[in-house]
Amino acid sequence: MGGYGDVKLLRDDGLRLDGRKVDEMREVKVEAGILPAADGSAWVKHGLNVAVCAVYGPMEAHPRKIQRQDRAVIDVRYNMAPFSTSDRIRPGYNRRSREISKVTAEALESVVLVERYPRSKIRVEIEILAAEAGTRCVGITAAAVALADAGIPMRDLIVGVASGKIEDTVVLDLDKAEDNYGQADLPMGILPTTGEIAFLQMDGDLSVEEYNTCMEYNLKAAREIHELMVDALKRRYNEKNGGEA
Amino acid sequence: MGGYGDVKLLRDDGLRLDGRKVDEMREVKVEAGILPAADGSAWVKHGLNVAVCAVYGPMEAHPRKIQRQDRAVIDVRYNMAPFSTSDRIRPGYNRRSREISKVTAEALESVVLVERYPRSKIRVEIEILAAEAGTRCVGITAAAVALADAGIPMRDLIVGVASGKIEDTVVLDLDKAEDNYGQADLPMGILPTTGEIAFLQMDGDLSVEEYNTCMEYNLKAAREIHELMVDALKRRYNEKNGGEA
Amino acid sequence: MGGYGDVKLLRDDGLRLDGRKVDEMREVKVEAGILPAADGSAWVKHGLNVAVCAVYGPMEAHPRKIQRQDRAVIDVRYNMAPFSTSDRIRPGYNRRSREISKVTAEALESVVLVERYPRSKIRVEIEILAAEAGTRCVGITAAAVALADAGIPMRDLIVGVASGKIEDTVVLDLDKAEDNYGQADLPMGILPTTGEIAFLQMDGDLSVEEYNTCMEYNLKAAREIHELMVDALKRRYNEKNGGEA
Amino acid sequence: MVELVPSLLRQELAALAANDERIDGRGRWDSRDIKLETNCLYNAEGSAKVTWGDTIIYAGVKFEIRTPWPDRPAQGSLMCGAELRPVAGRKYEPGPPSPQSIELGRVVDRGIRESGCIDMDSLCIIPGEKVLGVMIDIHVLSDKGNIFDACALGAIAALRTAIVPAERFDIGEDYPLAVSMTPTMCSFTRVGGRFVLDANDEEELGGDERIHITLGDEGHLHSLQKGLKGTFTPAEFDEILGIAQQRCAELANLVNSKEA
Amino acid sequence: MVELVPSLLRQELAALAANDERIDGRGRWDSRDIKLETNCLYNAEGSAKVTWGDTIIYAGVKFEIRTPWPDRPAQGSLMCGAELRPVAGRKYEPGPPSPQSIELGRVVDRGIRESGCIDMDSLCIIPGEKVLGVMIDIHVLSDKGNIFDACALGAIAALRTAIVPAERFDIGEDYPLAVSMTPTMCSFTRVGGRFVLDANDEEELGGDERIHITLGDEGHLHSLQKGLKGTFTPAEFDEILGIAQQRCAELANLVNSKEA
Amino acid sequence: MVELVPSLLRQELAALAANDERIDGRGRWDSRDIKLETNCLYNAEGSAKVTWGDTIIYAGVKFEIRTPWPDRPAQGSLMCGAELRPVAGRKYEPGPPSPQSIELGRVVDRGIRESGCIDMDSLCIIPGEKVLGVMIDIHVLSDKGNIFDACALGAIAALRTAIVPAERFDIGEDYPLAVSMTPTMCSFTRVGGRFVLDANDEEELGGDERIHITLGDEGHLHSLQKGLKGTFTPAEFDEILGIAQQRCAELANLVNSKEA
Repeated sequence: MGGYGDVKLLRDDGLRLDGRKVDEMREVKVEAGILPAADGSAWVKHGLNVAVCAVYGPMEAHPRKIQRQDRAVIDVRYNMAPFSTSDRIRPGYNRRSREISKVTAEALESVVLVERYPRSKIRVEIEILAAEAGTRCVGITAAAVALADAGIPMRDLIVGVASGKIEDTVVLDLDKAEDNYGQADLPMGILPTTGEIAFLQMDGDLSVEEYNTCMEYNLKAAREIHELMVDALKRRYNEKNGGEA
Repeated sequence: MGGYGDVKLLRDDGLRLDGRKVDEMREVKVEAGILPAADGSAWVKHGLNVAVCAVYGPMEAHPRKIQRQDRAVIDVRYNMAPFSTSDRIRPGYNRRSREISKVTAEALESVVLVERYPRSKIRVEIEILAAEAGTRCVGITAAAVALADAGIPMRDLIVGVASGKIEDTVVLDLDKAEDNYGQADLPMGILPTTGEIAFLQMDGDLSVEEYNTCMEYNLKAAREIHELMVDALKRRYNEKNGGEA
Repeated sequence: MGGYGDVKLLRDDGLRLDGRKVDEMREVKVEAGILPAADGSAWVKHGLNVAVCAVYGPMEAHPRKIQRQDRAVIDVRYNMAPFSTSDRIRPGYNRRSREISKVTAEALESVVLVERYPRSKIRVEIEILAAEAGTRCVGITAAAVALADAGIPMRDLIVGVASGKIEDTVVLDLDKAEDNYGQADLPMGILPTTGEIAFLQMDGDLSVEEYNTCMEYNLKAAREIHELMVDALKRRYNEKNGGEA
Repeated sequence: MVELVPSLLRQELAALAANDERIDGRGRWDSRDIKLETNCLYNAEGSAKVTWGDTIIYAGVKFEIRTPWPDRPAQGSLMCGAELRPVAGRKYEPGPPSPQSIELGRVVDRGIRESGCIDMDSLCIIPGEKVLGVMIDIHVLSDKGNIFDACALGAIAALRTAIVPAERFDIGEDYPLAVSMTPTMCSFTRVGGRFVLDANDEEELGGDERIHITLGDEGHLHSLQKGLKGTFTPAEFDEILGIAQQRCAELANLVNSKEA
Repeated sequence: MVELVPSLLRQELAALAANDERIDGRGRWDSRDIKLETNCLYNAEGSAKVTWGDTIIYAGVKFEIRTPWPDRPAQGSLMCGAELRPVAGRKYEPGPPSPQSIELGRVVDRGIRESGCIDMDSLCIIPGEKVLGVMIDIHVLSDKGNIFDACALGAIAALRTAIVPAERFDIGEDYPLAVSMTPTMCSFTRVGGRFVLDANDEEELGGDERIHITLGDEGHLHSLQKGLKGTFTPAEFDEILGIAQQRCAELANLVNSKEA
Repeated sequence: MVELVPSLLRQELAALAANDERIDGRGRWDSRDIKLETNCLYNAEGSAKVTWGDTIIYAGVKFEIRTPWPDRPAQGSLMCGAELRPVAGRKYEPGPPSPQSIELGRVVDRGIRESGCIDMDSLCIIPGEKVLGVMIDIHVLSDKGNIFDACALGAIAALRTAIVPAERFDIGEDYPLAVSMTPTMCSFTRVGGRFVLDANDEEELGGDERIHITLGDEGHLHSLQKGLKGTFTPAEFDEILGIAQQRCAELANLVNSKEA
């Protein structure tokens, strides 16, 4: 977190710079099945963030040494397009994207019924086309929809959400300025049906009480986004089957 | 193409700076079989360019995943020695050399009877020791002679040639200054017996008519160089068999 | 060698800057078996140098193409920790560490009874935690002790030692200043029982006579360090077996 | 490598070609439908999404301030790169840039660069000190054939709609990048023995060599490239060059219709 | 991959957990013995060796003089990296940094950075020209479980005992680096179905997900990370967060006892 | 790995050695024929081609203007590297520099550097601002044994005939590089149990350890290196050092005969 402190992020009326309430998230749009070459795919716009996800598989895992006898491996690549950020970023993976890919894969393995596909591999390709804070969460949401679109069985859809702290106030879903100048960020991957947590990172400074408020906001937001994800999958299903929602 | 335009490349008598006519190529020398460690090899001096090519194989293709059931793969590496250019270049491949290696390999696959060697690999190592414009063409010529020297059957010898445009005039075989300050370059790999084209690149600016003139020059030059290639292979054959040309 | 010449390295009393005689080595301490995760390990402090070595194996050699039908391969990595030098060095191997790893592996293969373990691999990991001239020798000493601690049979323990030249005088075991401003360095890996040499490098300027004096010093030092190595292994053996030295 | 499918596919494509038919019913010189959207990406200074049949690519333009090369103190620079990442299709694997992606980026780059559509002198801010670098990055999201033409179209469309973020760089007010020409690419693939325009993924799998032609505003050639195993005759080239003349003009019109 | 051993081990660990026991006899919230040595490495400006059960790691601090980032002309920088080299255990292989080592370094780095224990402004020497870069390198020599906590402990201990080599840099007399807080990490692993503190290598091999919690001086959270396959409930988190509060305070005391 | 051939070859070489014979009929201390050409490469400022039996290598010298290292403001630099690319022989594979090629380059580099034949002070143009960097690149085109000696010979010959392109750098008129000594290398390989001079490729395949000795003008040692598995005795070293003294003087004479 930047945590500079001298940038004003809350207005006198208690609302945030973009007019949101403290527990209000940015607008989210979800589409399933938008990439013809993929076995499953999704597009998520969350605020100004745009993430696209393609899923390929299950397919034979090779090289053989990555195979697991009793389950599928989930091979996630989280990547930011060079033009997705204010300053262009060089193509290719960096330490940040490799870490996010690792923990995202582990979160998805927690919900995909991997034991149904021994010795196989499921490729999950998350591409961030536009970044405005919170891309790892948007990527998780897109991945969950793309996996569902590919027909991969899961215990639940994971939803990526984040809360944080600005000007000593807990707020839901930090935007770019709030992320740059805020005090803490708590991204999570939540199973909305059970409230379990499959993805967790956090940095900054939070007291235990503040953590609890973040958690509460995240859970609420996860349920809202979950509905949009289910709607998108229904639309996609009907489209494929030529029917109506 | 640099295309600066304010550098004079044609003399008042219509000849080029080095005294060549517009449809005259630089001097070319060819030798076959000059590297004892290789299965086939060649040395080509074209103007001040020097290219050496070693061919190894056919040999078992490994790793297995590069094998083709019905034919040999041709594995080409085009490389410029660090001392081959005016400013030293760092050892190792760059994007330019990788692209040239790819399209050269594809050109050679078009003439080698690859279906005779299923599951095998033919290595073609093109090393540019001195560069003075047109090295990719010189490399193709060297590769064709080295393949023949290695006894690899081919439909035809490919010849690397180029024409281009300087001061709005089409000329054969650009030298370094013409390449730096000219307006277009059209390198080709030509099968001199049939006039087919196995290698084609072009950059700069050419009208359709100019393209046709380039094509005509290239075909003429290909036939001239082809004779030198055949001569070199005959000398090599006689040398191996202790006879006379 | 730096060989600047204008730095005084010998005192008027004929002793070296740190008070050592010309044929006196720095203090050496050796411990065996200090890394619980390894099959064998050693710690060597030589002057201010600190090297740690872990040995793993013999284990199956993979990938298969590194296997040897008639013997084990010894896979050595010599690495300097980023904080081991005055100026931090970037993590990862460089040309120097790759060369040292290669010749160290070859030296160890000369004494390990590699033919006893066909198709297997023995990993030797040498980590330099603090560097004060002569680290490759300290690494060899540590590797020999760690191999013995792992129970790998050897013809002899190799000892890493070095002599060199400062102010036209041959001296044993150069320290950092002597290495920086001296005239020659002759590191060796010696089999103390037979006097054979399994590791040899040298740079700088030495006459044949000076070389012979270095050799004599090195042999003497090798025998001294050998005793410390044997003592460490005895202590380790007794410790494992609950006895006393 | 499973080469059975391509082999059967080759036979089918040859049979279709004998009747002058294509596997998806198109005529020999017909293109698939093309949809071009511009200004579609937050954070990119120029952007385009191309939906070319089932092939989807994005192109984004970014600028940077840099010091000029010593031998060209008053010129900026242009760079165009393409990423063929695993998202694009089942056959793509992670790893360093493949020869395929390098060729794709370089062929698209040459077509734009060599057309002269960007005047490098116009990118100079302070001679010898500050120039603009223009970077076009192309991202292939769904490869269902003929990504070369889709990428070239996206690149020039993103470029033609790019705004130089001068305010952010403290060099005055934002302004549209000056682009004086609309080079476009037209690619032909040998399928069933003869060249066709705009091969789809099945035609590429069961086809042979490709020829990529980039033409500028006056029908001049700016870039040529032959890819894959195979040869062609001068007569064949003459024929496809004629088709390319028409088709590139249409594509340029499509790009030009999108300008601000 | 031989997965038989982990499978049997999982069964054994589950059986032990049913009786609230652990494989090495510890209680659920017991840590192994920890030995912390500082100033143990010639050439490092700050150093620590941590012996945590049979896990051994070294951390070393180096400084460099660098030019500041243009957007932060009066701030120095902090970098923390971890190397999981083949020396650390049989399962580690040579090669570029693995995702495991990247995660380890980044989680430790965030805990220290986000606690604010280093005031970046205090690392400025001449604004816009010269600032200090602080680099903490962590070297795992023997991995027998819970390297995260050992590395975090070593990193903060090395930092808290570091001396800025100002004389060598010609910027005055050497002085101790100002470190205002002692963030420490506490990790929990699900073993036999329930979380335990400080898993050893066998518990990691036969266990599931991990949660890494870094707390600062006032028990505030500075870094969280979930690793590996598995989920947890908010109630589970509340419980381990309570344990972490106690444990981190003890670890901070251990570090603070070492200062010069 | 096919190890049958080397095994039979070893037996044959041992049988020959028992009669003090070599596989190509040479005596134990005989070298193959050597042909040295210089100034043979356009664009290189110094160059040499060495044909050593059937081994062929090229060496080229390039210069660059650079800023000196802060701690050596009045000194230029020398760099010597060798590439063992796949062109050199069937056994060489593409990829990052192998340990073999790194060792080759570094051993040749040390021999030249440590002889002091280049006075680094003489490479200074403007102290603290501009110095010359001398780069020798060696390219092995055909490896039929003993590439070390061939590369060392080519490197010093290219260096001794190099012309500093001062005009191109705008620092005056071109002038020959000052090289005050002619260090040369002599390598010995254990074949059939005893060391021989200048092993060919078969002797290397069926032989054991190598010793590389670089001697300068007065027979002083400047670089030593033992490579490959095996040990040697001090007495063996004394013998080959004597041979090297004679042989290196002959090689230095060959180089010196080529100067402008």
